[in-house]
Amino acid sequence: MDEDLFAPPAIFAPDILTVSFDSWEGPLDLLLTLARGQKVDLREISILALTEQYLDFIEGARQLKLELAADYLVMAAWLAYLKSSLLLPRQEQAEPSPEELALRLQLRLQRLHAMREAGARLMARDRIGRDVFRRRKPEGLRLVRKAQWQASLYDLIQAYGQIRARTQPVVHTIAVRPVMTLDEAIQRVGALVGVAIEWTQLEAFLPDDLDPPKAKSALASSFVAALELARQGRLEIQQDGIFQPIYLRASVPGARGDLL
Amino acid sequence: MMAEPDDFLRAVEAALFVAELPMTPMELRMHVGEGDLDATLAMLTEQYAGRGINLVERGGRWHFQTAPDLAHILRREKDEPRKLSRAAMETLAIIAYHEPVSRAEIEAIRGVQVAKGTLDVLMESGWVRPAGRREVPGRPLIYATSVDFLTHFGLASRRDLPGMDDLRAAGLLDPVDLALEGLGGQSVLENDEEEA
Amino acid sequence: MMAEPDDFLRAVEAALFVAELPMTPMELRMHVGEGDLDATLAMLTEQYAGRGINLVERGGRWHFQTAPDLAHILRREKDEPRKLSRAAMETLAIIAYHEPVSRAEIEAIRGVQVAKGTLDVLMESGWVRPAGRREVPGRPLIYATSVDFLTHFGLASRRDLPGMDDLRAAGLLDPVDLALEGLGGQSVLENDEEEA
Repeated sequence: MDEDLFAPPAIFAPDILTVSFDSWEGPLDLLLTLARGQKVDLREISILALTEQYLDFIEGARQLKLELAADYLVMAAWLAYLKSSLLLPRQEQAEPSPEELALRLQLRLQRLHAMREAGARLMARDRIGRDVFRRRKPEGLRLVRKAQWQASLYDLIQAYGQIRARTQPVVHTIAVRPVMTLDEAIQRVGALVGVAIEWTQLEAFLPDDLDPPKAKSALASSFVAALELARQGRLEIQQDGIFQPIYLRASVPGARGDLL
Repeated sequence: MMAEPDDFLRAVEAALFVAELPMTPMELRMHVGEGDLDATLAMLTEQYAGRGINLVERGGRWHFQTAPDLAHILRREKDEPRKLSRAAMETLAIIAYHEPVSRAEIEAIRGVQVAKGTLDVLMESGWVRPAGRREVPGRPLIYATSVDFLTHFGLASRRDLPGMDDLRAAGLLDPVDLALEGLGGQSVLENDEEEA
Repeated sequence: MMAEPDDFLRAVEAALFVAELPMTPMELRMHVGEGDLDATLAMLTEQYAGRGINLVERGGRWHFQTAPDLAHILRREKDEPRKLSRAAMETLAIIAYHEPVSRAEIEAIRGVQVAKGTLDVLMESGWVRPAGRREVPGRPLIYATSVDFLTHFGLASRRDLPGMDDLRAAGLLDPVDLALEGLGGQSVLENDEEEA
């Protein structure tokens, strides 16, 4: 079966042109088929004779109004040119010489033919599944992979930390912020201002050594306490301008209002 | 091998070699045609005796098989380093910190179910061992770590496991609210006391 | 068979027998361990020569297969491998004898374009593989045959391709341009003149 694959189609003689051009894979294939019809070694092939054969063949096909692919016609035109060049006196030949063009064609045909034969010989070899057989159900060699588990102590404790981080119920505790309440401030400022005859800056009434957050709270509370004590008439407040220091002193009975 | 096996023997040999299933002499004959099948099977059996492949008959069917003593080469074990999955790592950590624990207890701590395969992997690793049953309804299996566990992780005893304070210092408890510290530390401590 | 095959030979024999794919000596060694593998493979090849089963090397890999002359008794209808088109056969031959080769080079030899499906079929069969790109403008893909190709067609190596040496010696594997240089522009007209 494989041996027959590359035999020329039985219908290549121009006088029995009932051929479909589907039989060939392009002009080179057709040329090779025709060349093999010359029944000589491809190295001995007559390119001139081959050209005649091809042109006759194409002409015959055209008379039969067969649909010809363009590349067959291009090849025909090229071969017609080659033929006329080959027949011209040698000095009138152009470059590349028609001899070289003919030789090229011959070499191409030889190469295609060689590969075609090689393909056929390859196909005819003892092929697995057709001529020679391997076991149909081999048991197979098994490589059992035994896991060598790897984990570091860090992996372990990190995993534990993540579990705890993930699963413990989240409890929100509102921290007790360090503040001085208004009552505290009233008591403190009230007590201290009693001894302050002279104008004294508000900050002096604050306790020493407070954290900055508590100091702020104490300042605010003491200021509000001072306002409250002033309303009660227990102290007086003085400030020279906006954002200037605030001064307090115990109220002097009878002098109320003179200073404001 | 013996000189000049005849074509009938060669055919029987090849037919048995490619066969998908052990073959009865009748099935063989459909392939190999006429010949003294019994004598040929006997001769092949003898020729292959002592080789890596033997011809054997089982219940009237013939087939080639590898010699029984070579089973080990057909199944070769290879150590392959593998990392524990996250689930396995967590489960192992819980067992290590709380042992002995039942699967239900592990799940309660993890907050996620523990697949059976996870405990299997840990037991296969040799780091976890069953440690009896808890005397509660259902008598669940309880798990503990093994000596291999201590060896692998380079611990002299479970007491060397970092406590909650250490974990927190290492940032391993982030991003948990600080208020949790009491709870976490406490539960670990309880365990350690139990063990002691 | 020969008396007392040693255990290493028996192991190699058994491993090759059960293997699903042809094996390289390196793969074999993973299963059979230490021993003179080359000598053993040579000895097994010799022991099985002429039998119904043969040990063969294809592209550096070894496998047992049935003897070619027994094909008729072993072939089943469904075994018939897919038939390649003429174009595919030619293309495969061109790749095998010229590899690595680009599509344009295949087309230059065949005188027609390589149909889209042709290379696909050959690659799907596992016989042809892309083998990088040629470092010329356009960097075309180049193709080569695979180890499976050698295995399927019973070739120990590409050197065993039928007629390889003759084709090379005749310059039939050289491109036309190169061959032309070699011929030094020798005329073919001589032939025609003779004939006229």
